[in-house]
Amino acid sequence: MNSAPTTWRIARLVAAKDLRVEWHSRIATNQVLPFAAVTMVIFAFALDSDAVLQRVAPGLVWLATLFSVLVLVQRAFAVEAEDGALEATRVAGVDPRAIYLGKALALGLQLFVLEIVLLVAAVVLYAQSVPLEGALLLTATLISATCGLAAVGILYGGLTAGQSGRETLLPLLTLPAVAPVLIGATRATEAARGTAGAVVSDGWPWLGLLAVFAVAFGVGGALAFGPLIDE
Amino acid sequence: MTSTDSALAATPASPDESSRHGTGTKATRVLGVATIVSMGWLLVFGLGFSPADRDQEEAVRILYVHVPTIWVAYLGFAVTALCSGIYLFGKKKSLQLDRIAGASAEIAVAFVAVTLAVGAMWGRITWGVYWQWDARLTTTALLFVTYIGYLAVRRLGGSHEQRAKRSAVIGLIAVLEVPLVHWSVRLWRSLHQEATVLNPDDGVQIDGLMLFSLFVGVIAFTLLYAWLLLHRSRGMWMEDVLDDRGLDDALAARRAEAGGRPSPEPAGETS
Amino acid sequence: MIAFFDDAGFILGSYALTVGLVGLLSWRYVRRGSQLGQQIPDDEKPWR
Amino acid sequence: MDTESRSPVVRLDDAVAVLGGFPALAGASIEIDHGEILLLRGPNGAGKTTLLRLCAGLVPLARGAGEVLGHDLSTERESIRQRVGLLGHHNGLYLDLTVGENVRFWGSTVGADDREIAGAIERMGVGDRLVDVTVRRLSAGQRRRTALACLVARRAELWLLDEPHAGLDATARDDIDAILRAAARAGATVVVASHELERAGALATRTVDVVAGQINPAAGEATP
Repeated sequence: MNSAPTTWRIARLVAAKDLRVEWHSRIATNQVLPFAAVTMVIFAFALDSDAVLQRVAPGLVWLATLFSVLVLVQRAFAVEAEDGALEATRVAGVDPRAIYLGKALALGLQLFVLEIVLLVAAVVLYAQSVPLEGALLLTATLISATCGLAAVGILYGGLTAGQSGRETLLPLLTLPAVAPVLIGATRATEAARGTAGAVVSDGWPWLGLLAVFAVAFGVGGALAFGPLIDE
Repeated sequence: MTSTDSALAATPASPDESSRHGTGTKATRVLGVATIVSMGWLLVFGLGFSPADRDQEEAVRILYVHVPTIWVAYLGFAVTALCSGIYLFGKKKSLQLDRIAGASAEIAVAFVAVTLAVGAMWGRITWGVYWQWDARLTTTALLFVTYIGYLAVRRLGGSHEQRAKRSAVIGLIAVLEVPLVHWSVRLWRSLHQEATVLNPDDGVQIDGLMLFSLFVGVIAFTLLYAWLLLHRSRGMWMEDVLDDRGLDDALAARRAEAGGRPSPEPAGETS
Repeated sequence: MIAFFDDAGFILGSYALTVGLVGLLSWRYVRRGSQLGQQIPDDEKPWR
Repeated sequence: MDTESRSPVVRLDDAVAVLGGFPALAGASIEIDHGEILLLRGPNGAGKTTLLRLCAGLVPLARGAGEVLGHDLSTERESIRQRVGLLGHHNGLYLDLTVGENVRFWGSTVGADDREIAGAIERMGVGDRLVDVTVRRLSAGQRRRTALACLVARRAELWLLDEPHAGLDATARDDIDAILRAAARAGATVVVASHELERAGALATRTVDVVAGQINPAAGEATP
């Protein structure tokens, strides 16, 4: 008999499983990605001014990301609920921390791809450009903001999974929690691309906030996930 | 004051009505009378004796209710966090801790709502607008929504133990969340001035009578918080008991249902 | 002068709002308490 | 190990379990020994499913006491779960993954190696052309066999099966019976809840009735 696998190994298995589900089903690719893109177009209708759009483009990118997080989290747990798999992982005694980390990792990777697409959309639709010296800040912002969003999303997604009213409870819990990510990521992105006279050095304190947020919620979420999904 | 009065009047025992009492006791009645007396003092001092401020003029009177309500709200959230922590990490899993945490959060949410509304009035006079995207205001608004979420999680259902564990975890996550939110909005809106009334070294002269009025307000609202907490946590205890009693009845019905059936070997029964 | 009355309205309004909302909450708690209390004998209540 | 093998695998004493306010189990008492194949029979809504879920450590014990595999049901549910396998109305599969991916995922979470996983797939007869088909395209019987392969790969000591024969054709039922007998011979304890009394009755070493959330020994059998 082999020894039980480590938490980290199970987390990788869970993440690989989630990505494989997406590979077979293509729900995120064929539905969530177009949804996010349409959101970007709709913002342009609402704001109706090239100058305003240019000014607020970083915020719109992150707002569209935030909406997509809610949809992707619902999807991540719909996959588990469809045939009672989340319950089966509980019966199997799989370490909940591993499930949490694995699902957050898979969500984070999907979000990362989505954010890249949204940034490209912003470049095309809102006439954005990123100077070379901002590229490092932008990349670091993308990574840490994504980790924070995934950490919060999976935590509350697991809590609301299978509950009545989950569609409304998830945003109620998630949106105030990720407000710091929205503020931080938007300001850092503005700094990276020099919106409204911002310079790259303005962005580093925000990056610090995003990193602390991601670590705090990553650790807190891993510890809290087990008690939250248990009956 | 009249509505609080009538509420208190309902509490004392009325022997002709029924022998079964509500959540009131001698302690809550003493607390309630003390609350009403101090609230009366607050009205007299806040609206009457205390002078107008040099800068804020009459608007400063709003702060005698505004500051105590937000103090009580933060006190309530702190109690919720404390009880959640003790419940999760303590040896003895007492549901009473969970009920106090829930009652405290409920009261605190109500007080944040009052604070935000009253604050908007104060802002309208002092700033000319109801709302400013200032760090403390924004944090308070997000805190409000966060704890509305906490109360929603409490209503998710399941056993009492499940509710207690789940809401204790969410209660502690909220504690993790609030400093992060505050940090982010502070960074975002670092332009705004610090608390003027509570910071005497800002050069703002605080009249002794003004400070006293504020003090009376804090006392009055803290007493009110204690009174509300006693009533609400006792109410929650009764809700839980009635819930358990409903289960007892259902259990008895279910067992009777089995007894009604012709069962060939009743020796295996254990009821 | 008008500004003063405007301010007075807000000041008195804020006191009225606070007292009103707090009173409403207190009234609801006490009423709920007595409703629930009707259904449970006194000797079971730990605070009596 | 010695004391554990002598003590019953499952011991419930007046166990109550609540499902959304309703006492689905209203004081169930039973002892199940090693290597038994126990049949639970009873009408719909009698509490069979909840009894299985309680033994799996999924549903909390509201009243009463219980032990599964030597672990207390009210305090050590985590330890129980790792050693039992539950096949409920749901199969616990990922419908968008293939048979092979499902079994591999469930097997590797408990540290089974490739050989064990391949063996489990082979034993359940979902190998060959089925292994690369997504579960969504499988028939009910094939899904059930895949789920059983996951249980085998997970090396459960106590198998809890809820209506394992439902919706299956005759061959699939025979297969499931053979799998369960083999599991019991290999030292596992099997609890089956079923409507199909003839079939399950032939399989079982003991039968009990579940009535209104309680357990009666079946007619014609000795009281344990």
